[in-house]
Amino acid sequence: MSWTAEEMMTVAAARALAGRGSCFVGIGLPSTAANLARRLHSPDLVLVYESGTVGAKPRALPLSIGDGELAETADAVVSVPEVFNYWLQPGRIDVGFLAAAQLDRFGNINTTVIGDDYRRPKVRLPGAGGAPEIAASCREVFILVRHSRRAFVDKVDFVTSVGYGDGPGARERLGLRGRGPVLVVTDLGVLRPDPVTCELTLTQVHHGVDPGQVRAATGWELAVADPLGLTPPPTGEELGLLRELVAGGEKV
Amino acid sequence: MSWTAEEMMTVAAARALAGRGSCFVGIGLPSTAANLARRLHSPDLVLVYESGTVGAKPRALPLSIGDGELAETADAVVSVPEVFNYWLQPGRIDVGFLAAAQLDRFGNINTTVIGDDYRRPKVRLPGAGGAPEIAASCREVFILVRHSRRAFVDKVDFVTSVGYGDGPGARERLGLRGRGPVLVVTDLGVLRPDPVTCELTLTQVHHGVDPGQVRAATGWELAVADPLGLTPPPTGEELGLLRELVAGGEKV
Amino acid sequence: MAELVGLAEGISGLVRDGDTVALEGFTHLIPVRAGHEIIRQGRRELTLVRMTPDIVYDQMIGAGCARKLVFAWGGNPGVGSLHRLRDAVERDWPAPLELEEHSHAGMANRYVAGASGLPFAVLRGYRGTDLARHTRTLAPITCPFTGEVLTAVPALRPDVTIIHAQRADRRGNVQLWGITGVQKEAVLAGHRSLVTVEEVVDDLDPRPGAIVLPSWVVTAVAEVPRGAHPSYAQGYYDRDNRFYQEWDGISRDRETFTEWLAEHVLDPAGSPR
Amino acid sequence: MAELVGLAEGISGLVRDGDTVALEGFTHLIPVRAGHEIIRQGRRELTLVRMTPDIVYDQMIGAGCARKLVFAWGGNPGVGSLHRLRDAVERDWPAPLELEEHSHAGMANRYVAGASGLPFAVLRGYRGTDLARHTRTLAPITCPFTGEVLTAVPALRPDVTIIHAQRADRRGNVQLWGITGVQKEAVLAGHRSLVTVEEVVDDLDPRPGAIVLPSWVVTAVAEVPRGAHPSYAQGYYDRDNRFYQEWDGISRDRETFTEWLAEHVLDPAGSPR
Repeated sequence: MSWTAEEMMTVAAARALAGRGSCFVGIGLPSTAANLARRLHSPDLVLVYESGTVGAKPRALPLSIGDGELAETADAVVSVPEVFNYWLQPGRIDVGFLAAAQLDRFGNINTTVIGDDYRRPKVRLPGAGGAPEIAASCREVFILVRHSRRAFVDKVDFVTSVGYGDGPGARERLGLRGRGPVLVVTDLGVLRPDPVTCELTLTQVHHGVDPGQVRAATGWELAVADPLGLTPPPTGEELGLLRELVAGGEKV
Repeated sequence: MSWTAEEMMTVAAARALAGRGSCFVGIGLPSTAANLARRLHSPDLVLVYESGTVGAKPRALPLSIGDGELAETADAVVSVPEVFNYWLQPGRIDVGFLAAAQLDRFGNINTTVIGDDYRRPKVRLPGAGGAPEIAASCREVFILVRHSRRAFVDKVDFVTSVGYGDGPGARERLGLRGRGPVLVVTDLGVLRPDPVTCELTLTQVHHGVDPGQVRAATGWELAVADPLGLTPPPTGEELGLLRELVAGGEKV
Repeated sequence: MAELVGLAEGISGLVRDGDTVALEGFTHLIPVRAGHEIIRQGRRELTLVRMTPDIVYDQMIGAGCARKLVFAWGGNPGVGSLHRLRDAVERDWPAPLELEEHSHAGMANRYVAGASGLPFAVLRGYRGTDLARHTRTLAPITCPFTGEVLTAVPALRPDVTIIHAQRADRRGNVQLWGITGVQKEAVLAGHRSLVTVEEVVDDLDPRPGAIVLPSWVVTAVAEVPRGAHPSYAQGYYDRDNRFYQEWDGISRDRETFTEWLAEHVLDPAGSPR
Repeated sequence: MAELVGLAEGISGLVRDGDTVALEGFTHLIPVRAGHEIIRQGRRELTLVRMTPDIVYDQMIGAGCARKLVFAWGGNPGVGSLHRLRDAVERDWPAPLELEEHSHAGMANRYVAGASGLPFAVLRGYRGTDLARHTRTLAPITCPFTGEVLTAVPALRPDVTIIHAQRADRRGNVQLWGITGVQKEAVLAGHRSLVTVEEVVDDLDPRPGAIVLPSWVVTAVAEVPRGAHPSYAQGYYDRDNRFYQEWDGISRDRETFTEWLAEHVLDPAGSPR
């Protein structure tokens, strides 16, 4: 049986949701992983989308964070101000799922601009959206990003969403109440913050990946945990459900 | 044809709503007057009750500000925070209708305590409810209160809702954006603020009332406008519709 | 996930002496039966929070449950005074009652701040009133952009919020419709919450004007038919206006009140009112 | 009371050069046709406000309507970049575009403040981000009760807010359901408002999850069937995901975009997209 690196990444992210009660979901891989988790091991996982759909149970993967399917299957549909003020901000939600164009060693995220000059960027990215407050207020943050030196940089060009800022104590100083990014899942492995330095450390490589590959794809001197964990390959059930989801899902 | 002083008072208040678009309504006489106005001359008058019923069209007089009838006939039912924040506070509503236990010469209202000691009052009244913000934010305020020296006092024991404060310029200094109490309707006549001094002045007596009676029932040296207006007696239509309303209204 | 419990179990599990307890419901869906159970269980020293204390708070205050009242309007709607509340404030019977007094807009925004995980809310209110002189939980706040001075009120975070709703499903999702008042904010602001419902059903079919409180933000749900009487539950029963009028007489003097309480609340064999 | 108007009349009556204009609709019910009419009427120097600028704002920016953009997320959802937005920011084509950049939570609260008649709103946000360095419409604010430092954002008060809804009645009362986003706040925050609707009906029968904007808070209503395409109108038509993908190709270079605009927006005989 074979699988793509993206499938491995999505499965690893879905596994990490086991035991979590609620998840603030962005579109794309996070949404795929969260919906896979609901089908695999967490049927009661509460999916909250920033469009205001609380407890959505999409029968097919939504293509946008505001698909009608999300509203039709949600426990409650609330206004956008309400979903941010009453649901996200108080820290009710266990896991916030974020993507990143750039990610630094302290888990700070850039989705705003590439280049030094904010006013005249090399590349203008979409911007913050809901990410800064998701990163600030969810109890924990998972980040999903493909591994490359372009993405994993020593210092992000723009801090859109705060991870551990400039290191230990930064979140407390800033009054950020969530724990911050406890997990980064990539197509090569899994990084976790060092408990002392808060620096993202390679704690796990996916089946068939060499740690050297990961270090080579990282823009800073990546620390590697010893012993280094190994992600078990996707099971047939995981791959089957994932492919079913991506193919359009079990329409009910 | 005969009528009670209270009927005259209610009819006079209903007449004053002619040409107004929306009204924030308290229960009791204000609600009776506002519903009478809808039947007499202002079928499109928007009634807003603090229970969150916007555009209520009760077929019978509600006995509380939160009757089911109000929700069932409203254009929109919103939460209590929303009715105060989105609907009252921005000054969208033309007329706020208030009652008072005590009223002073500057139209300041007391519905909190009778007596000098707030902590140990002679009489503990219900309190503020929605009145302070109605008095602050509606474009204009109408006050309905029966005339007596107990109610019309030189200085209220407690300022629950601000009229003209200590006189000219007070509302502006306090940042109150509505015009304040432009009309006080009693069972004897109508008082309006003097354009210069802001002091409530008798501008109109109801049919059959002598100005001396009104001065005798007022706890300060009541100024009387010259010429003094006269409230025309209730018409047969006005009395008929009012009595129908009070008797239980035209149930549809 | 909310637990389905009996009323007595729900109150004994969630409400402790000295707690700050909010029973909300704006004219509609007032959790009266839950208040009676608090009286029966003899809770004491409670800080009672409610925008509009009416009959059920008059009963709880008269029964001696309360040390303090946080409120905006305390009366018998359409009838007059709350005699037990007045007796406590004016004559310390059965015990002195400390008051923390606000306006409706202020109370509503304090719940909003609590539900939003903010320490305070901002509104246009209180300026020029004597509330600003007597209520410590108010402060001026200046807009950093315009310099305008407004009023800040601190968040309300009750230890327990109790509301009544029309329905819940077996998983503990709660649905209410009609006038929904400040109940969502009150539940989300509370550290714990109990929802009494007219009925527990298999499925909450969508209703116009209905809001749903998902099971995972509710601590416990108890099925208590007619749990809001003498207030009303839209779609189930109307407001018992007669009882609101009768209450004026019952509550006027201490003896008739005490007898009423003994017969209708304390006596398990008594007919609930 | 809202006036029932034609789309062209509604836009010409309400939108002027230099106005601050908000077109809202969170994925669902995006007022695309109204944006096209603004392009057709050649409005210029607009400050465009929107939480999530997507295809219709890409078109308005590429067509030269905008001087400034106030936003939180500008992209083609599920597809990628907005090439016209990027061309304006990165290469000043067709004109330089000033950015005022916020987060979703910040934008939503700015509309809430506008709808509430407050000069600012308070939230937990922005702290530690570079937005706080580049966006002037942010300020720290200290809780007068706890001393905690939070972030204040100024109210948004657009000159005109434009939304799309499923239905209105002949008196101009507007009803929308499904994902209703920030539309109520945006309309209540605006000095003027235009609502395009799928259909005008005799009566707005109650719908689960529906909100109603009463006629007296809306300036004008225009019947514009499929007015939200390529986004969707729940109960009327689905999202045209293919067009979102096609837009990536159409918008990539200036020529194909200009041709598309001429054919589908500017040419009255052209087929609307």
